[in-house]
Amino acid sequence: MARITASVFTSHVPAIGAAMDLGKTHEPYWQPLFAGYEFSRQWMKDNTPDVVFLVYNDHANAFSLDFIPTFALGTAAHYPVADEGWGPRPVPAAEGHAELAAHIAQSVIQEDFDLTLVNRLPIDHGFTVPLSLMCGEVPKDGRWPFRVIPFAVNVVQYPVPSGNRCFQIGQAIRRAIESWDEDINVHIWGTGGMTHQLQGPRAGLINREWDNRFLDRLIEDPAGLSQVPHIEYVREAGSEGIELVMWLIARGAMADVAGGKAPRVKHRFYHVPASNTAVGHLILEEAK
Amino acid sequence: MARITASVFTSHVPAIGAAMDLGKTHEPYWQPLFAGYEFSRQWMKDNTPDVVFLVYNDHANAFSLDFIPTFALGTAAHYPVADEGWGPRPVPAAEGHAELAAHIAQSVIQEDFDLTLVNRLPIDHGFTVPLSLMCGEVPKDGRWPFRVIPFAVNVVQYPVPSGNRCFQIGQAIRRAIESWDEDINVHIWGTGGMTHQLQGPRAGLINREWDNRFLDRLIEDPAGLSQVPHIEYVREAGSEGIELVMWLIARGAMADVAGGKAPRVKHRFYHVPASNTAVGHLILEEAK
Amino acid sequence: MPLDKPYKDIPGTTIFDAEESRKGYWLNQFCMSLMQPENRERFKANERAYLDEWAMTEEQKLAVLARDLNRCIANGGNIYFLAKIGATDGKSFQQMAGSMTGMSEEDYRAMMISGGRPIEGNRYQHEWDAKKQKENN
Amino acid sequence: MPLDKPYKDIPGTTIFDAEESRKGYWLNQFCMSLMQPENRERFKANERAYLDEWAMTEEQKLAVLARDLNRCIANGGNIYFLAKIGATDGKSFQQMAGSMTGMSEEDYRAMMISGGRPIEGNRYQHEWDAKKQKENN
Ligand SMILES: [Fe+3]
Ligand SMILES: [Fe+3]
Repeated sequence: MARITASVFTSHVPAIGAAMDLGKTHEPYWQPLFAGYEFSRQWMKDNTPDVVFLVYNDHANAFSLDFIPTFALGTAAHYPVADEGWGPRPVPAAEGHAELAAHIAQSVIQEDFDLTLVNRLPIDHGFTVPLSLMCGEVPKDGRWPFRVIPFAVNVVQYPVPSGNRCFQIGQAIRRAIESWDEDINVHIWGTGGMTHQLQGPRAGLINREWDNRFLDRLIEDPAGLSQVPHIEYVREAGSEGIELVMWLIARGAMADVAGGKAPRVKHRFYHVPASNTAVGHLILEEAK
Repeated sequence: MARITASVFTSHVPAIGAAMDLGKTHEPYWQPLFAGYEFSRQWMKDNTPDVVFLVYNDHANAFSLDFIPTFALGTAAHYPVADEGWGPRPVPAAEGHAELAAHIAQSVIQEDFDLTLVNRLPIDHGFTVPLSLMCGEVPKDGRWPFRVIPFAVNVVQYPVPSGNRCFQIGQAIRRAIESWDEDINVHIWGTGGMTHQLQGPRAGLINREWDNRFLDRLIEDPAGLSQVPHIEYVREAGSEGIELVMWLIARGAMADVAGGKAPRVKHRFYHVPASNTAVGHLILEEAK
Repeated sequence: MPLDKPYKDIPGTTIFDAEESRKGYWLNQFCMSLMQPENRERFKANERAYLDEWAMTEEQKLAVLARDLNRCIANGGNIYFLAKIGATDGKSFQQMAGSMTGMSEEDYRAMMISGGRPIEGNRYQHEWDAKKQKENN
Repeated sequence: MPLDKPYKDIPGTTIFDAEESRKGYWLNQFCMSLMQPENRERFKANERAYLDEWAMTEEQKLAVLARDLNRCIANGGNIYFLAKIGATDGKSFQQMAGSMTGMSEEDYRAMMISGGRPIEGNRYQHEWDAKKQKENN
């Protein structure tokens, strides 16, 4: 039986990827941020999973306005790196797990979640920045140390899925993974956020207090947190802070939500700013 | 307030479109079929809606394996006719209702249905054949007599949505349409089916008794019918008979399901064969 | 590894699920390319050369060249995709479906006109197995 | 006609909903075309000619030519699409976001380093209206 052993939560700010790609990580601006991920990179080496189920959102790179899926599950064997306009990031493409992804699709759709399955999916910074943060520098001709299953959530065009729906689909994803009868180690990652607004005269909004309460509640009261309406995210965490609903998917896949033991907080980090954004990061490990 | 005044159910066999396009409708093979739609064409003239919400499935024409949405709602202003390999059918493109479609999207997604929105959607025989059957010959440079909102359901790659999920989303679509505050007349059409199998040594399967029980139950007991599992459709109605789950979406949008009066059966027709397929057709009119 | 597939006991039928879809990805994507008239022309001009542009298995290419739709389906093809090959050849859906049944075009058409293939005896694989065994005795 | 839009009372913020999306369809599709290096080159070589290939409104084209992102957003643009214009110009997301605030690049950067725009006074439109009225008196 496949096991979910941990969930990881992290912002996916594009400037972080650029800082790594351009060798700026030791500049004073960036040093505190990367210091916050030192623990995480060691922990990843010590706890390398077979597969990461990676929840993120595409930022108008794989999906144009021709096609706006609420929940898109990648069932491909291979995911190339997108050219977002600056040229593709110099990192490896990601290798998928098509068989497990197909199994998850079958299970989750039969539980009445209306997935879109995707086989051509260039991955953008929403996907590659978390990989870089957690794995460190990997040369373009190298390999990421695990296979991935991308799960792209629409948080660009309103209405986006509710926090409650995200929390529920996380639970369904857990059941699907646990019914895969090969003994593999799976992490589930929720990415995006925290407070940020990239548009309009209110751009640059940061709400430190709200972000930290979000982290507290994500750990201790995810069911309650899942009831927060969109309007609160937008008002308090900025128009792009809505990305945080994706964290509820990863949190919903943890054992305690299904009646098991609470996870342990292995790492918690918060930093302002990375470019326009407040960076939040958590590692929750399942009780053994 | 927008009103749903009728639901229409019909098979969408491609050969029917070809028969019309090639002027074969008076041949003995086709005559009985088109006779069954004579009432319907007059009824459409007498009851022309402003908008048809048209539930159908794409047959690998708009969507390749790169992209497989469970439920795709068309929010475009214009839908061109697809070239399925024989060249596009000589019928007009369809004009959408982008505003109402966007309103439905907002309402239905907020009720936790995970729609995919689509703005580039070439319509195939699944869409144009019902239009031709109900409206008769319309020259390519003419216009269909109403605007459309396409709703494409994945019934090609398993797992497809359950009958129950289809019945529920039909109810959500009704609520969405009824909350649009312009007084327009809307029909909702369910297309596809009935019994057919287009593949393998069992191709050509027809199950007249099952089809007619399906029509009976669709009229009288749609909630019970929505509980029929996929395996029964495939075994009894053929691998492509699964298209009939789409009829439950249109049926779910009728008033009686929301606690109102039962609709009246204005027309019922059943004919075997059209090419490989059993053709079924119903018009249900809401009580006034 | 995948969930139960209860539909495996339906005779003469392949359910196009995610596993088949993965197997047939390039075969089906090749088929979709035939929606463009230029591609239909190029394919007709040199079928093998056109097929060699796609990451299909040799077995998939041979099945297409032989126009053996059952073999295409056994290799992950789906009928709605494969229909683009038939369309390119000018075949109807009835001709395509019939070609998979072992019947002649005329016999298949006659069967459909007289009400189609009956459901009795065609629900379960064991019904087909029993029929076959009887014929062999 | 649409459902309630409670987010209309958030100041300095445009929510990209289906209505905005419809309005900005061609503007945003133009932006996506800049993901291809050839298109970026063609756009840079003659911006107006490239824009004229798209079914955009004149107002949308002028907003792009002026690199006025607030004006682009008022015409249905979404920041993730518009970012492709900035990328083509070699701008960062921070430069793009800052350009919409009326602040200089340096001031915006300094604001972010010192903790960002505070939430106090920035939750409701009436807070901004009151501030403006005070400034005008
Ligand atoms: Fe993001
Ligand atoms: Fe069909």
